[in-house]
Amino acid sequence: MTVRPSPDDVELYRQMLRIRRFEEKVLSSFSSGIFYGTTHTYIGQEADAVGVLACREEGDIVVSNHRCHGHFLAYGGSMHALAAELMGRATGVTGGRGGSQHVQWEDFYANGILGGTIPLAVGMALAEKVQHSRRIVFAFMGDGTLGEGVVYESLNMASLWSVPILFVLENNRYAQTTPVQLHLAGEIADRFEAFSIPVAEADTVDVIEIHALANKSAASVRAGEGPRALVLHTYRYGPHSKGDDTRDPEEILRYKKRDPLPLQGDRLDPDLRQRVEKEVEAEVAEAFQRAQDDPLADPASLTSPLDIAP
Amino acid sequence: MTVRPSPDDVELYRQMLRIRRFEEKVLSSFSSGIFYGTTHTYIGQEADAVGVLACREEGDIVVSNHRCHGHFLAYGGSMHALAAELMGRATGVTGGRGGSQHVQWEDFYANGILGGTIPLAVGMALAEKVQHSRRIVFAFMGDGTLGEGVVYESLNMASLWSVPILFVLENNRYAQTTPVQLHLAGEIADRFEAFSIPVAEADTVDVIEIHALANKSAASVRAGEGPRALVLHTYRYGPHSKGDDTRDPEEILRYKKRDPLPLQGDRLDPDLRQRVEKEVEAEVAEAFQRAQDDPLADPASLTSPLDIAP
Amino acid sequence: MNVLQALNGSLHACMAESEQVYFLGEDILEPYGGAFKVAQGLSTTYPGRVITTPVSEAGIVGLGVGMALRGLKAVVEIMFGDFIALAADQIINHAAKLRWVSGEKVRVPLVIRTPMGGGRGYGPTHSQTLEKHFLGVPGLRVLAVTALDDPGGVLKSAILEDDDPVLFIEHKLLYAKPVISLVESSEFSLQRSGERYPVYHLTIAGSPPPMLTITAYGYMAELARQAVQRLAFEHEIFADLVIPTQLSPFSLDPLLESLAKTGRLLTLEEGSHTHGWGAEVLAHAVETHGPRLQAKRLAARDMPIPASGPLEKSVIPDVEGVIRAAREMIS
Amino acid sequence: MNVLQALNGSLHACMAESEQVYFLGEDILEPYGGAFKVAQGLSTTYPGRVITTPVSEAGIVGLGVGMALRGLKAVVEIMFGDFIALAADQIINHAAKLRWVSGEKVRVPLVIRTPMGGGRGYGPTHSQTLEKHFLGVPGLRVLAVTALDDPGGVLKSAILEDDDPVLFIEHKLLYAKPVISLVESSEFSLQRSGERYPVYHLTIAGSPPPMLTITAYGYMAELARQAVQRLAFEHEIFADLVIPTQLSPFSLDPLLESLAKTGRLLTLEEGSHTHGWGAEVLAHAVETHGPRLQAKRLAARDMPIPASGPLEKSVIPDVEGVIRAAREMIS
Ligand SMILES: Cc1ncc(C[n+]2csc(CCOP(=O)(O)OP(=O)(O)O)c2C)c(N)n1
Ligand SMILES: Cc1ncc(C[n+]2csc(CCOP(=O)(O)OP(=O)(O)O)c2C)c(N)n1
Ligand SMILES: [Mg+2]
Ligand SMILES: [Mg+2]
Repeated sequence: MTVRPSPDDVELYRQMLRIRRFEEKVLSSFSSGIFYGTTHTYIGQEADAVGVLACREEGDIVVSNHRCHGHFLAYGGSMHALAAELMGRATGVTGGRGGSQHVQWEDFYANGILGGTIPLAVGMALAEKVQHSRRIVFAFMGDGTLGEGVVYESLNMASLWSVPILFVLENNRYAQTTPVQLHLAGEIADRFEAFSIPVAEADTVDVIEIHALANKSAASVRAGEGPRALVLHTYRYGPHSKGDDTRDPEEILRYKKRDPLPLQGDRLDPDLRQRVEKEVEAEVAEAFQRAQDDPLADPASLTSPLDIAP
Repeated sequence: MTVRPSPDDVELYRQMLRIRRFEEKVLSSFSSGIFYGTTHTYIGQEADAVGVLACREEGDIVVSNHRCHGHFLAYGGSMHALAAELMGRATGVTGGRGGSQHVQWEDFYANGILGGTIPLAVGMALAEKVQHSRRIVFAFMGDGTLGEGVVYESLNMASLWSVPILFVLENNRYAQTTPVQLHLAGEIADRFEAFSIPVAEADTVDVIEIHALANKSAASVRAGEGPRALVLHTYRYGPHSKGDDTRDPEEILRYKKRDPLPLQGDRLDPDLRQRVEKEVEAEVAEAFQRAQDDPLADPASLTSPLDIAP
Repeated sequence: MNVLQALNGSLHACMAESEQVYFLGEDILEPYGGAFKVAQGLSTTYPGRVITTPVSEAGIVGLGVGMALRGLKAVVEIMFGDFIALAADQIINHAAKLRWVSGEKVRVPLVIRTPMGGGRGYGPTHSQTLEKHFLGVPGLRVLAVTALDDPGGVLKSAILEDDDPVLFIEHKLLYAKPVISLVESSEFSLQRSGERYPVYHLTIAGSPPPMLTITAYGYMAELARQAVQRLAFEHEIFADLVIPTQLSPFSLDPLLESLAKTGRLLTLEEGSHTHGWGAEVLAHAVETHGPRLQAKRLAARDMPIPASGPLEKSVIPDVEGVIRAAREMIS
Repeated sequence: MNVLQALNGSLHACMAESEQVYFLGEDILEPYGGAFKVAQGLSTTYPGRVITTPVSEAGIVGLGVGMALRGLKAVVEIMFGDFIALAADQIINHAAKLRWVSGEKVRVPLVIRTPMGGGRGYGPTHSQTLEKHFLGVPGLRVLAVTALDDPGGVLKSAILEDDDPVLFIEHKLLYAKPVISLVESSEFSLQRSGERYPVYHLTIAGSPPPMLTITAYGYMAELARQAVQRLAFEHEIFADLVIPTQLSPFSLDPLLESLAKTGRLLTLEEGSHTHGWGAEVLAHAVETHGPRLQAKRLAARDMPIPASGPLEKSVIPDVEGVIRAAREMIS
């Protein structure tokens, strides 16, 4: 894994577009039956993952959740391996074991139990701290995940022991179908500040703005100043998973007007932008095609989860 | 159960003294082997239970924890039944099933799992709200209990649904042997305010002050204004349970100088005070003697926890 | 009518019949009606008594316990059975203990409904069959619904007639299955025991004496039923099928009656093999039936449930496996 | 040396041997050293690697998983086994799954130590034997230490040599028991199997062929040992006693060897009876030993553990009960 150079406008756009096109392809292909299980797409939230993870340095750890495709691609994960995982292929990220929500590769960890990953993330940060590695942890979670008690147990310990972790709270205003005002009392930032964790907050889809904010927070974390939280107010354009979108179509349209993709795309030279778009489209097409040509996962590949009598 | 009249100085003193003498007797009798299990005494914290529960009206609910003797006595529970419970007698509050930490009587519920009672308390408050009973719930917990995640899940729902509950946080500065600064990041009041629950806070052992504060909070709760929290900074004089006290003896002495008992006792007419003290001593002696004379719980009294094939 | 409609109808009926019934869960409001749609229509018909909650499994079970303690009948939906572990303390140390510890002074009429099971490629944290870890909790009743007879009636009994806490297991693949009434089929006969939560006894109509006793619950009872039919018609192996509705407390007398005839026992479950439901069935059978018992368990392999179709299929038991095992036992 | 000293010594040895070992738990700092003192002396000797935590059972298990994922060997103490249900999701859906779900790319060398059991009047939430609910979790190893042989060595293996998550069960009443070495007794002979987590096989020295196979683990193995001695000397009933260290994954070959000789099986456990450990033992025995097995389980009654002494005693199995059951089986 290599460290990505300080991101330029093109790179930021390309990364967001990779996610966008990948997820669009996932959604549009679902009905064709090539996938197993379900999916939670990241369309609309691309600036979060890309802006934040552009601060990543070599060896940094990313902890993700059910909505992990965007985080994974921004982390540098293979688009082909992700497509193959969704299709249950032997070449998938976990060889077809984990599927869409359980992607583990290098220092990237995702899991489908909301909030359950947060103590793990704090434990990883503590491990890196005591081993003086200079690595930091980026832990993503959604607004709905603030319902889970173990998150607060984790915030308390992260703060008490001043571990190097940046909590990235993506408030897309919904937990599945439940609007944030029906599931969350008070202000999101207060949930972190109650544990003496400083918060930076933004209601924006501008990847450059998000990156700048994340950079500052990540720098504090890396400097050993303890945990930080980044509260990013955003929106998802797609349904929660594949089907059913119960949100007001007008609301969706309103948020679509502040789409992170054109916002950043418009900053590029039009020719360059077109080239990037072509390249990304080709990358996505190839990733899906290769994945579909790969063999299905073989039951013979399954191992026992533990040695019975070691 | 009768509603206690608006408390006068004597009554407040008497209630605190009942707890004090009861708990002293428990601690001093332990080595004689008359009890089963262990105990967590309330000595030093009496003004909390007595000051707060003096606001109780008929039918109000009290949810307590491992350190429940003081809450139970202030609630109006029988001293004899409590002594008998500790001694495993058939006449104990739960007939010897629950023991010291699991006292259930009328609308009083205690349990030994820290924090586990808090969602129950919120559920009870919600039930009372939807049934328009005007009853409110008093839920006691310690500083250490703020470590448990389910507490935050409960605060969130209590606030979202505006249920009639008063959280009483007794910060005795320790969770078992762990000083609060080693187990709790940030300020206690912020833990409630992060969920938009207004907090009243006091660092006092003056039962009158506590009662006044609790009265105000309880009145808001009863008026349907939603949950409130009362953060009471206090201190326990005895060990966490029976043995081992790892705290600095000087610190204990320092806090003993602001003992809630003499503070209130000095407000009474000396003769009256002496009479109350004699009465309470007699009450405690009689409760223990009666309990000791009662028969041990009989295994034949044990029922199956469920009908197997109803 | 399929099982989903039966359960949904039952919830409607319960809420109509008793104002004490409250329904809590994640994403249960209209027009969504819960991730598997079992709550469809409830929130519009009973707006004050259907409460959509934050993502707080322990908390909502605990709230349900508290509501149940104070005169309501609480029904809590846990979106996926895989999340029930988050509420384990609330179930084991609160819901199940309160009646007994209080010395029978309080009751906890709480129903926790949750869908278990795989077969849809949802992967390791959305496909499990975790009820085995909640069997044998003193004070907790565990029920598993099937497509047989009256699934809605079982739910209704649990909600309206049972004053003890119930963990009510549904299976994702059962929702779409049509309900099979007691009298409907000419191919088999189905008998029901008299308890509130019945044990069913299925035999092939007009068959010779049974050679084998199969027992299964929930969705696996469906597979077992198919296997019993194919065993009879394709292999001339005649099996009794015994299907409990109540898994815990353990109560399975009709099984012993059948075993007395067959002496051969095959259990089938979707939970992982070791320390599963079948273990208690076999143990109970060997203790009470006595010597000369031939017995075998079929269950999921002892590993997590993979997401990829071919992998998942290889981990979870299927009809072919039941037939194979039965044939081996008879030969 | 008693079991407490053995375990404490083992923790000291592990922390001395490997700088990767970190110890987390509630109230574990000096001079307290944990509620049962198993951590005594650790925090002063290894101040940077002994971390006292908030009261957050799920959180600290999760932190342990995270630390284990990143190159450390995490040991987490849960103060009372009764609180383990709070960490059930972390154990089942995270610790136990990560290695397998990652496709064998990560390992989770985590040990969760916790004391279970009654006998001290602590009441319904501080006296339970809850490990039965964690048996059969794919990917989780459950060990139970006894007073036999080398309890400290078992803990050391779990911490230093095992790269998979271990739930390590201690029993409150075991702490004060002296460790019994393999060669110490003239009254019985004790053999150890070759696995890392051994199965012990105890027989009365110089006795006739065994008539009965008893199996038990943890503190109950102590009671069983006493029963075996009294059965021999007072009743001329000779029993093999088989004591596993590893409860899950299930692995108990020496039991089958003994059963081949005796055909009679008696299991003993402190967890509540139904769906307990003994169920798997009986099921496994009937499946592999085949017909002609006489078997019975002894366990706690299916109810919570009461606080009052006489009540508690009537719920938990004792030596007399084992002797009675054995005599009934033989007669
Ligand atoms: C413990 C747990 N409870 C419930 C779910 C089901 N579920 C999956 S996503 C989701 C909503 C999550 O909302 P949020 O955290 O805001 O993330 P978003 O989906 O909006 O990205 C729910 C309830 C789950 N996966 N895990
Ligand atoms: C879930 C749970 N974890 C741990 C314990 C053990 N324990 C009993 S009391 C206590 C400290 C509680 O501290 P606090 O909440 O401040 O109450 P205090 O004892 O100070 O009144 C602990 C850790 C418990 N009873 N329940
Ligand atoms: Mg969201
Ligand atoms: Mg305290």
